[in-house]
Amino acid sequence: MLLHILNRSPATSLVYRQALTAIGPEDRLLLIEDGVQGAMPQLVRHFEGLEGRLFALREDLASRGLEGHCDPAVQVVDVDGFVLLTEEADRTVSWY
Amino acid sequence: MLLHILNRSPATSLVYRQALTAIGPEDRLLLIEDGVQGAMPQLVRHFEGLEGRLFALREDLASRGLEGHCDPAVQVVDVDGFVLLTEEADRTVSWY
Amino acid sequence: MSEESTRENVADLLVILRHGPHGSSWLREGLDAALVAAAFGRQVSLLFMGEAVTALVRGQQAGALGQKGTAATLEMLAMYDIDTLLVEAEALARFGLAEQDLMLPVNRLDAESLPRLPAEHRLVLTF
Amino acid sequence: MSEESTRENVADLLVILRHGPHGSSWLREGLDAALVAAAFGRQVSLLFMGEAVTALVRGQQAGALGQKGTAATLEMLAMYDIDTLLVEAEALARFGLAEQDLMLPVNRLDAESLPRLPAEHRLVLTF
Amino acid sequence: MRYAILLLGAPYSRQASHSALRFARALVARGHGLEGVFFYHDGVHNAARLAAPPQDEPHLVDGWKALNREQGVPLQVCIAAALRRGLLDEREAARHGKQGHSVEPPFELTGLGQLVDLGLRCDRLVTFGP
Amino acid sequence: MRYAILLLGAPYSRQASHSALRFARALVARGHGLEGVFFYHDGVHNAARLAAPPQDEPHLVDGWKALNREQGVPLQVCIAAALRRGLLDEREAARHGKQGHSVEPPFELTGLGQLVDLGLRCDRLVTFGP
Repeated sequence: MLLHILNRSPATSLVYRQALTAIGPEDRLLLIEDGVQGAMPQLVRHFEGLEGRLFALREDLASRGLEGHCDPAVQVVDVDGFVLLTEEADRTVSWY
Repeated sequence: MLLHILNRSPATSLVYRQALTAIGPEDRLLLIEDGVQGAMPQLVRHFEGLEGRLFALREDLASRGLEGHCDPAVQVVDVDGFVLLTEEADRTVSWY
Repeated sequence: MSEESTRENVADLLVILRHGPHGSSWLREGLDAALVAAAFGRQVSLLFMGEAVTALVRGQQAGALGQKGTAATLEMLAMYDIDTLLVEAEALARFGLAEQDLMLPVNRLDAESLPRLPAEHRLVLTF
Repeated sequence: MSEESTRENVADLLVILRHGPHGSSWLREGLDAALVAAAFGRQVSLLFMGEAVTALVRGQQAGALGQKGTAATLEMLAMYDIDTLLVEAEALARFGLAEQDLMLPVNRLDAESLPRLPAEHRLVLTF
Repeated sequence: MRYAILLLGAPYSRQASHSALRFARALVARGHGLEGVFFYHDGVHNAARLAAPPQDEPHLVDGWKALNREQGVPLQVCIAAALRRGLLDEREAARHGKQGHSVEPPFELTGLGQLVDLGLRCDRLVTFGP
Repeated sequence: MRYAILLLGAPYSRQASHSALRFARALVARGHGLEGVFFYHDGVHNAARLAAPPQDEPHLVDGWKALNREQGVPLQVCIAAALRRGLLDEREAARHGKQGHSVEPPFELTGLGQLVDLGLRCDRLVTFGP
């Protein structure tokens, strides 16, 4: 199981599609930086099929005022949770 | 009449949509740098409705080996033609 | 501001903002250009396109390392007499943001009126 | 290489290239990482995704100011024993590129096989 | 016509600098006046005096210097964008208590007001983004 | 576990540096070893010794230095990427006949081979892109 990390918004960048192309059936996806926009209810549909494997970084949601705009399908983790996700994965792949 | 300048490929960036949103009915669009990928026959459909107002920079097509992959709907100009386009327009707007 | 008055608006500088806060310096640097122009007595319009609409979300905070963000700067716009805050209506819809989600009153601009803007300003800067 | 052998391929490093030539330094810097790893005796696979498929187009030239581009570097890959050149088939289709348009023989990878790749390498670098 | 160029991309990372320099030469060759090049955002890295690109690649910093020498084009660098990116001339280095400097003439550190002034004074401002 | 970080973004232009530094501190706090931070592409600008950010913003260059001082984390900068971007230590400045330098210890200019070695030696390499 790999951890994929995405830092771009699906609203303006198509990089999320490259990430989706490379994500295996057990892999997880963590949204960080501008990527957390993808956790918003209107945008989370771009990550269909990742139920239970989709995460977003709390600090990056909070600084953007988006904690209250986060879809319940997304699991919110802080930076310690980010480290934990990297521990649990065999390796990480970053998409930017 | 304004000249809009786009340097990103419609294959990976959605910036071209922002450009299209802002282009007026008489405005022109010049593709430069990675933007010239949009002149390829498979990608030029993203610029529908710009017939006669769509240009691509010859030097950037040539360095990428794309001169022979340019759709006939696109008018190819060299850097002197680029300057001429800026002369003819009231002002320029860059999208990147 | 009604669409009518938007149409009549003629100003020196249109600054098009297209990035959200915190992810990059684009938003800050675009706002800095607008503030400086206003401080020099120029008429400035701001257009929030795409991701930049997230810059207007209420309740923004400093970043995890203490990065300031841009919310405080946005609150200063009125002091600089920058009161033409135009927002791409389609972007608000795409992000699912309603007026009560925003920290400032804005003028929604539909896709039809947007192309008139660049032509109505002597200088257009995109950030 | 058939899909079958692609599946069995296990190597040290997967370098994912995602940018075209000339527009930025990403492609050059990604290739440099691959070449250095190969020179140090590591097994390297290259995956061309998205815009990077345009790096393989025949007939590239220097830029208008004499920028070298990356075509010459690609021609050196075999010398470095980098012979696993994988290409996202969907990207070739999106750009309308056929095999005769490309300067090197490549292995097309369909969307189904692609996710196996990162798991089959000890280290994955995206550029 | 009177032109100005706004350059927002770093050399050797994005093509923007190459495009801007090529455009600058072309418009001068066509008889236009280039009243200034303004470097902002990552474009300020074009003023890095220590840049040592490979010898078989174009030297962009020298390209801008030549444009200044031959055509008298002012090379204006946004001071706020430059300072945070480590680009200081002798005066700013002294003011910040740093030994050494990374920007030298003909590049001049200046305020954003110059960009607005340049853009409104000229007939055309062309932006090259990263 | 043994971790390595690859940082590809410039400070003050992209959030990547903030994210990487925050992640580095968190993994050290959780008891992991950070065997090195490798700076490549525009990430090399994190080593700019003259960086003078506004006083109310985090000083990222100092943040990396503190990580080195307190945890002994090596700060390795790709020499090829650095030279073309104007980031030279004293030795490289002398070798290129330039006065002054823009990189100083604990940042060390080194080859890309170090990145590959670091990535394959550690249990995890996490990339922070721009």
